[in-house]
Amino acid sequence: MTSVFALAIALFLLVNLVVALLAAARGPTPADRMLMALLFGTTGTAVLVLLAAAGGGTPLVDVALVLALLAAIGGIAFAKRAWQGEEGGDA
Amino acid sequence: MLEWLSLALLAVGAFFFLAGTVGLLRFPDVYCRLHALAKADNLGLGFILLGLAVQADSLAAALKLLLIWPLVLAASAGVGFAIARRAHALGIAPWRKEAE
Amino acid sequence: MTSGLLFALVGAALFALGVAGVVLIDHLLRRILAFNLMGSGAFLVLVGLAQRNGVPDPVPQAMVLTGIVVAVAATALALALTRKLHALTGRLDLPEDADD
Amino acid sequence: MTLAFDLLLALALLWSAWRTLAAPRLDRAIVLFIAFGLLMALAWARLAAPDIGLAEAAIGAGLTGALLLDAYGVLQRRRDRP
Repeated sequence: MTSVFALAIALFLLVNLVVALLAAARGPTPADRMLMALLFGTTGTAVLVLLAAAGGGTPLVDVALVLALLAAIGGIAFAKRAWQGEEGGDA
Repeated sequence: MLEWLSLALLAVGAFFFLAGTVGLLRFPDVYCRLHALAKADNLGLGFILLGLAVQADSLAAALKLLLIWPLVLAASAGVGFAIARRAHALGIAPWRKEAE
Repeated sequence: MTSGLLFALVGAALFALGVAGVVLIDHLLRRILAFNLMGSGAFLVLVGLAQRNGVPDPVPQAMVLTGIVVAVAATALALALTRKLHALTGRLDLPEDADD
Repeated sequence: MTLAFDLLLALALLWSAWRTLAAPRLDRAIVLFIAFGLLMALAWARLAAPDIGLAEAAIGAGLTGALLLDAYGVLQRRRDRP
Protein backbone atom coordinates (compact mmCIF):
# COMPACT_ATOMS: atom_id res chain seq x y z
CA MET A 1 0.00 0.00 0.00
CA THR A 2 2.76 2.44 0.87
CA SER A 3 4.72 1.59 -2.25
CA VAL A 4 1.66 2.33 -4.40
CA PHE A 5 1.24 5.64 -2.61
CA ALA A 6 4.93 6.45 -3.07
CA LEU A 7 4.61 5.76 -6.79
CA ALA A 8 1.54 8.00 -6.97
CA ILE A 9 3.43 10.84 -5.27
CA ALA A 10 6.36 10.27 -7.65
CA LEU A 11 3.98 10.55 -10.61
CA PHE A 12 2.51 13.75 -9.16
CA LEU A 13 5.98 15.24 -8.73
CA LEU A 14 6.86 14.27 -12.32
CA VAL A 15 3.75 16.11 -13.57
CA ASN A 16 4.88 19.07 -11.45
CA LEU A 17 8.32 18.87 -13.07
CA VAL A 18 6.90 18.77 -16.60
CA VAL A 19 4.77 21.86 -15.89
CA ALA A 20 7.89 23.67 -14.63
CA LEU A 21 9.75 22.50 -17.77
CA LEU A 22 7.07 23.98 -20.02
CA ALA A 23 7.33 27.24 -18.07
CA ALA A 24 11.15 27.22 -18.15
CA ALA A 25 11.12 27.09 -21.94
CA ARG A 26 9.42 30.50 -22.05
CA GLY A 27 10.60 32.20 -18.84
CA PRO A 28 11.08 35.95 -19.13
CA THR A 29 14.64 36.39 -17.73
CA PRO A 30 17.75 34.15 -17.56
CA ALA A 31 17.50 33.93 -13.76
CA ASP A 32 14.00 32.43 -13.98
CA ARG A 33 15.13 29.64 -16.22
CA MET A 34 18.11 28.84 -13.97
CA LEU A 35 15.85 28.75 -10.89
CA MET A 36 13.64 26.29 -12.78
CA ALA A 37 16.70 24.08 -13.37
CA LEU A 38 17.45 24.21 -9.62
CA LEU A 39 13.84 23.23 -8.87
CA PHE A 40 14.30 20.28 -11.25
CA GLY A 41 17.29 19.18 -9.17
CA THR A 42 15.32 19.09 -5.94
CA THR A 43 12.22 17.51 -7.49
CA GLY A 44 14.38 14.91 -9.21
CA THR A 45 15.97 14.04 -5.87
CA ALA A 46 12.52 13.54 -4.31
CA VAL A 47 11.35 11.41 -7.26
CA LEU A 48 14.45 9.21 -6.98
CA VAL A 49 13.93 8.65 -3.25
CA LEU A 50 10.27 7.80 -3.84
CA LEU A 51 11.19 5.38 -6.64
CA ALA A 52 13.63 3.70 -4.26
CA ALA A 53 10.77 3.22 -1.76
CA ALA A 54 8.42 2.00 -4.50
CA GLY A 55 10.55 -1.04 -5.32
CA GLY A 56 13.62 0.41 -7.03
CA GLY A 57 16.03 -0.66 -4.30
CA THR A 58 18.36 1.23 -1.98
CA PRO A 59 21.05 2.10 -4.60
CA LEU A 60 18.70 4.79 -5.88
CA VAL A 61 19.14 6.62 -2.57
CA ASP A 62 22.84 7.01 -3.41
CA VAL A 63 21.89 8.45 -6.81
CA ALA A 64 19.58 10.91 -5.05
CA LEU A 65 22.41 11.97 -2.72
CA VAL A 66 24.78 12.70 -5.62
CA LEU A 67 22.06 14.53 -7.53
CA ALA A 68 21.22 16.71 -4.53
CA LEU A 69 24.82 17.82 -4.20
CA LEU A 70 25.77 18.29 -7.83
CA ALA A 71 22.62 20.06 -9.01
CA ALA A 72 23.84 23.04 -6.94
CA ILE A 73 27.06 23.28 -9.00
CA GLY A 74 25.07 24.44 -12.02
CA GLY A 75 23.48 27.21 -9.98
CA ILE A 76 26.85 28.38 -8.64
CA ALA A 77 28.39 28.32 -12.14
CA PHE A 78 25.45 30.35 -13.43
CA ALA A 79 25.74 32.99 -10.71
CA LYS A 80 29.54 33.27 -10.84
CA ARG A 81 30.34 32.92 -14.53
CA ALA A 82 27.38 33.10 -16.89
CA TRP A 83 24.92 35.72 -15.62
CA GLN A 84 25.85 39.04 -17.26
CA GLY A 85 22.64 41.04 -16.97
CA GLU A 86 18.90 41.16 -16.88
CA GLU A 87 18.60 40.07 -20.50
CA GLY A 88 21.92 38.87 -21.92
CA GLY A 89 22.54 38.61 -25.62
CA ASP A 90 22.93 35.52 -27.73
CA ALA A 91 26.64 34.75 -27.89
CA MET B 1 -0.50 3.87 12.66
CA LEU B 2 3.07 4.48 11.51
CA GLU B 3 1.94 3.91 7.95
CA TRP B 4 -0.72 6.61 8.16
CA LEU B 5 1.83 9.03 9.63
CA SER B 6 4.14 8.27 6.70
CA LEU B 7 1.37 8.84 4.15
CA ALA B 8 0.43 12.15 5.76
CA LEU B 9 4.05 13.36 5.73
CA LEU B 10 4.43 12.38 2.06
CA ALA B 11 1.26 14.28 1.16
CA VAL B 12 2.46 17.39 3.01
CA GLY B 13 5.79 17.21 1.16
CA ALA B 14 4.01 16.94 -2.20
CA PHE B 15 1.91 19.98 -1.26
CA PHE B 16 5.04 22.03 -0.57
CA PHE B 17 6.50 21.03 -3.94
CA LEU B 18 3.29 22.16 -5.63
CA ALA B 19 3.37 25.44 -3.70
CA GLY B 20 7.02 26.01 -4.67
CA THR B 21 6.30 25.43 -8.36
CA VAL B 22 3.27 27.74 -8.34
CA GLY B 23 5.28 30.39 -6.51
CA LEU B 24 8.13 30.11 -9.01
CA LEU B 25 5.63 30.66 -11.81
CA ARG B 26 3.66 33.51 -10.24
CA PHE B 27 6.04 35.63 -8.11
CA PRO B 28 7.13 38.98 -9.58
CA ASP B 29 10.94 39.14 -9.22
CA VAL B 30 14.11 37.13 -8.65
CA TYR B 31 14.25 37.54 -4.86
CA CYS B 32 10.63 36.38 -4.37
CA ARG B 33 11.21 33.40 -6.63
CA LEU B 34 14.31 32.44 -4.63
CA HIS B 35 12.07 32.41 -1.55
CA ALA B 36 9.58 30.06 -3.28
CA LEU B 37 12.42 27.79 -4.44
CA ALA B 38 13.80 27.57 -0.90
CA LYS B 39 10.37 26.46 0.37
CA ALA B 40 10.25 23.59 -2.13
CA ASP B 41 13.87 22.68 -1.39
CA ASN B 42 13.78 22.68 2.36
CA LEU B 43 10.25 21.85 3.47
CA GLY B 44 9.02 19.72 0.56
CA LEU B 45 12.06 17.45 0.36
CA GLY B 46 12.37 17.44 4.15
CA PHE B 47 8.81 16.17 4.67
CA ILE B 48 9.15 13.54 1.95
CA LEU B 49 12.42 12.25 3.41
CA LEU B 50 10.90 12.21 6.91
CA GLY B 51 7.83 10.33 5.63
CA LEU B 52 10.02 7.66 4.03
CA ALA B 53 12.40 7.47 7.00
CA VAL B 54 9.69 6.64 9.58
CA GLN B 55 8.92 3.41 7.73
CA ALA B 56 12.46 2.46 6.68
CA ASP B 57 13.63 -1.11 7.33
CA SER B 58 16.56 -0.32 9.59
CA LEU B 59 17.99 2.59 11.53
CA ALA B 60 20.90 2.86 9.10
CA ALA B 61 18.58 3.21 6.11
CA ALA B 62 16.53 5.88 7.90
CA LEU B 63 19.66 7.83 8.83
CA LYS B 64 20.92 7.65 5.25
CA LEU B 65 17.63 9.08 4.01
CA LEU B 66 17.78 11.84 6.59
CA LEU B 67 21.43 12.58 5.67
CA ILE B 68 20.25 13.93 2.31
CA TRP B 69 18.31 16.71 4.02
CA PRO B 70 21.16 18.75 5.64
CA LEU B 71 23.16 18.39 2.43
CA VAL B 72 20.29 19.88 0.41
CA LEU B 73 19.87 22.61 3.04
CA ALA B 74 23.53 23.61 2.72
CA ALA B 75 23.50 23.46 -1.09
CA SER B 76 20.27 25.44 -1.39
CA ALA B 77 21.48 28.10 1.05
CA GLY B 78 24.73 28.50 -0.89
CA VAL B 79 23.02 28.76 -4.27
CA GLY B 80 20.38 31.17 -2.96
CA PHE B 81 23.05 33.42 -1.48
CA ALA B 82 25.15 33.38 -4.66
CA ILE B 83 22.23 34.17 -6.97
CA ALA B 84 20.81 36.89 -4.72
CA ARG B 85 24.22 38.57 -4.35
CA ARG B 86 24.81 38.46 -8.11
CA ALA B 87 21.34 39.93 -8.73
CA HIS B 88 22.11 42.71 -6.26
CA ALA B 89 25.49 43.36 -7.92
CA LEU B 90 23.78 43.58 -11.31
CA GLY B 91 21.54 46.29 -9.91
CA ILE B 92 18.21 44.47 -10.07
CA ALA B 93 15.91 46.34 -7.70
CA PRO B 94 13.61 44.36 -5.37
CA TRP B 95 9.96 44.42 -6.34
CA ARG B 96 7.68 46.75 -4.38
CA LYS B 97 3.94 47.13 -4.36
CA GLU B 98 3.01 50.24 -6.32
CA ALA B 99 2.23 53.19 -4.06
CA GLU B 100 -1.38 54.23 -4.30
CA MET C 1 5.32 -2.76 -23.85
CA THR C 2 8.09 -2.95 -21.28
CA SER C 3 9.89 0.16 -20.11
CA GLY C 4 13.13 -1.09 -21.71
CA LEU C 5 11.56 -1.19 -25.16
CA LEU C 6 9.87 2.17 -24.65
CA PHE C 7 13.12 3.87 -23.67
CA ALA C 8 14.95 2.17 -26.56
CA LEU C 9 12.42 3.75 -28.94
CA VAL C 10 12.93 7.13 -27.26
CA GLY C 11 16.69 6.62 -27.65
CA ALA C 12 16.32 5.98 -31.38
CA ALA C 13 14.29 9.19 -31.75
CA LEU C 14 16.89 11.13 -29.74
CA PHE C 15 19.68 9.76 -31.93
CA ALA C 16 17.86 10.89 -35.09
CA LEU C 17 17.24 14.33 -33.55
CA GLY C 18 20.91 14.62 -32.59
CA VAL C 19 22.16 13.64 -36.04
CA ALA C 20 19.85 16.19 -37.63
CA GLY C 21 21.14 18.84 -35.23
CA VAL C 22 24.82 18.05 -35.85
CA VAL C 23 24.31 18.19 -39.61
CA LEU C 24 21.98 21.17 -39.89
CA ILE C 25 23.09 23.64 -37.17
CA ASP C 26 26.02 25.99 -37.81
CA HIS C 27 26.53 27.47 -34.31
CA LEU C 28 29.30 25.45 -32.65
CA LEU C 29 27.95 25.44 -29.06
CA ARG C 30 24.55 24.28 -30.29
CA ARG C 31 26.30 21.62 -32.33
CA ILE C 32 28.02 20.38 -29.16
CA LEU C 33 24.60 20.17 -27.48
CA ALA C 34 23.25 18.16 -30.43
CA PHE C 35 26.27 15.84 -30.21
CA ASN C 36 25.52 15.18 -26.55
CA LEU C 37 21.86 14.45 -27.32
CA MET C 38 22.98 11.98 -29.99
CA GLY C 39 25.22 10.18 -27.50
CA SER C 40 22.43 9.99 -24.91
CA GLY C 41 20.14 8.42 -27.51
CA ALA C 42 22.72 5.73 -28.33
CA PHE C 43 23.17 4.95 -24.61
CA LEU C 44 19.40 4.61 -24.13
CA VAL C 45 19.16 2.17 -27.05
CA LEU C 46 22.03 0.06 -25.67
CA VAL C 47 20.66 -0.25 -22.13
CA GLY C 48 16.98 -0.41 -23.12
CA LEU C 49 17.45 -3.34 -25.47
CA ALA C 50 19.73 -5.20 -23.05
CA GLN C 51 16.87 -6.12 -20.65
CA ARG C 52 15.73 -9.67 -21.20
CA ASN C 53 12.82 -10.94 -19.11
CA GLY C 54 13.28 -8.09 -16.68
CA VAL C 55 16.89 -9.03 -15.85
CA PRO C 56 19.37 -6.35 -16.92
CA ASP C 57 22.54 -7.40 -18.73
CA PRO C 58 25.62 -5.90 -17.00
CA VAL C 59 27.96 -5.75 -20.02
CA PRO C 60 26.16 -2.96 -21.97
CA GLN C 61 25.73 -1.09 -18.70
CA ALA C 62 29.50 -1.10 -18.13
CA MET C 63 30.05 0.06 -21.72
CA VAL C 64 27.55 2.89 -21.32
CA LEU C 65 29.21 3.93 -18.06
CA THR C 66 32.52 4.27 -19.93
CA GLY C 67 30.75 6.05 -22.77
CA ILE C 68 29.27 8.73 -20.50
CA VAL C 69 32.71 9.58 -19.13
CA VAL C 70 34.20 9.69 -22.65
CA ALA C 71 31.33 11.93 -23.78
CA VAL C 72 31.97 14.49 -21.05
CA ALA C 73 35.69 14.48 -21.84
CA ALA C 74 34.93 15.02 -25.54
CA THR C 75 32.54 17.84 -24.64
CA ALA C 76 35.19 19.58 -22.54
CA LEU C 77 37.74 19.29 -25.39
CA ALA C 78 35.22 20.62 -27.91
CA LEU C 79 34.37 23.57 -25.66
CA ALA C 80 38.07 24.41 -25.23
CA LEU C 81 38.58 24.29 -29.02
CA THR C 82 35.52 26.50 -29.55
CA ARG C 83 36.85 29.09 -27.13
CA LYS C 84 40.24 29.06 -28.82
CA LEU C 85 38.62 29.45 -32.25
CA HIS C 86 36.56 32.37 -30.98
CA ALA C 87 39.62 34.02 -29.43
CA LEU C 88 41.69 33.69 -32.63
CA THR C 89 39.12 34.40 -35.34
CA GLY C 90 36.11 35.85 -33.51
CA ARG C 91 33.64 33.51 -35.15
CA LEU C 92 31.51 30.69 -33.78
CA ASP C 93 31.02 28.52 -36.86
CA LEU C 94 33.37 26.51 -39.01
CA PRO C 95 34.44 28.07 -42.33
CA GLU C 96 33.14 26.46 -45.50
CA ASP C 97 35.65 24.87 -47.84
CA ALA C 98 35.32 26.68 -51.15
CA ASP C 99 38.02 24.76 -53.05
CA ASP C 100 36.85 21.22 -52.55
CA MET D 1 0.74 3.61 -12.96
CA THR D 2 4.28 2.56 -13.87
CA LEU D 3 3.37 2.79 -17.54
CA ALA D 4 1.99 6.31 -17.06
CA PHE D 5 5.23 7.31 -15.32
CA ASP D 6 7.33 5.88 -18.17
CA LEU D 7 5.23 7.51 -20.87
CA LEU D 8 5.34 10.92 -19.20
CA LEU D 9 9.10 10.61 -18.70
CA ALA D 10 9.59 9.63 -22.36
CA LEU D 11 7.50 12.56 -23.59
CA ALA D 12 9.38 14.98 -21.34
CA LEU D 13 12.72 13.63 -22.64
CA LEU D 14 11.72 14.05 -26.28
CA TRP D 15 10.20 17.49 -25.74
CA SER D 16 13.19 18.86 -23.84
CA ALA D 17 15.59 17.48 -26.46
CA TRP D 18 13.64 19.11 -29.27
CA ARG D 19 13.42 22.44 -27.46
CA THR D 20 17.18 22.27 -26.73
CA LEU D 21 17.88 22.21 -30.45
CA ALA D 22 15.12 24.66 -31.44
CA ALA D 23 15.42 27.27 -28.66
CA PRO D 24 15.93 30.77 -30.07
CA ARG D 25 18.46 31.83 -27.40
CA LEU D 26 21.60 30.02 -26.34
CA ASP D 27 21.23 30.35 -22.55
CA ARG D 28 17.73 28.89 -22.80
CA ALA D 29 19.10 25.94 -24.78
CA ILE D 30 21.76 25.29 -22.12
CA VAL D 31 19.25 25.34 -19.25
CA LEU D 32 16.98 22.96 -21.16
CA PHE D 33 19.97 20.69 -21.73
CA ILE D 34 20.64 20.60 -17.96
CA ALA D 35 16.98 19.62 -17.45
CA PHE D 36 17.41 16.94 -20.11
CA GLY D 37 20.38 15.45 -18.23
CA LEU D 38 18.29 15.31 -15.07
CA LEU D 39 15.45 13.51 -16.85
CA MET D 40 18.03 11.06 -18.22
CA ALA D 41 19.08 10.26 -14.63
CA LEU D 42 15.43 9.45 -13.84
CA ALA D 43 15.24 7.26 -16.95
CA TRP D 44 18.30 5.26 -15.83
CA ALA D 45 16.62 4.75 -12.46
CA ARG D 46 13.55 3.36 -14.27
CA LEU D 47 15.76 1.04 -16.36
CA ALA D 48 17.18 -0.62 -13.19
CA ALA D 49 20.67 0.79 -13.81
CA PRO D 50 21.51 2.82 -10.68
CA ASP D 51 25.25 2.86 -11.40
CA ILE D 52 24.69 4.62 -14.74
CA GLY D 53 22.22 6.91 -12.97
CA LEU D 54 24.97 7.83 -10.51
CA ALA D 55 27.38 8.74 -13.31
CA GLU D 56 24.69 10.62 -15.24
CA ALA D 57 23.61 12.59 -12.16
CA ALA D 58 27.21 13.58 -11.43
CA ILE D 59 28.25 14.30 -15.01
CA GLY D 60 25.11 15.10 -16.98
CA ALA D 61 23.41 17.29 -14.40
CA GLY D 62 26.45 18.78 -12.71
CA LEU D 63 29.66 18.83 -14.70
CA THR D 64 28.50 19.29 -18.30
CA GLY D 65 26.04 22.03 -17.34
CA ALA D 66 28.72 23.94 -15.45
CA LEU D 67 31.16 23.59 -18.39
CA LEU D 68 28.59 24.86 -20.88
CA LEU D 69 27.52 27.78 -18.68
CA ASP D 70 31.19 28.74 -18.16
CA ALA D 71 31.90 28.69 -21.91
CA TYR D 72 28.74 30.73 -22.56
CA GLY D 73 29.79 33.33 -19.99
CA VAL D 74 33.29 33.63 -21.46
CA LEU D 75 31.97 34.09 -25.00
CA GLN D 76 29.45 36.68 -23.85
CA ARG D 77 32.01 38.71 -21.87
CA ARG D 78 34.34 38.69 -24.85
CA ARG D 79 31.55 39.92 -27.11
CA ASP D 80 30.68 42.75 -24.72
CA ARG D 81 34.31 43.96 -24.43
CA PRO D 82 36.01 43.09 -27.72
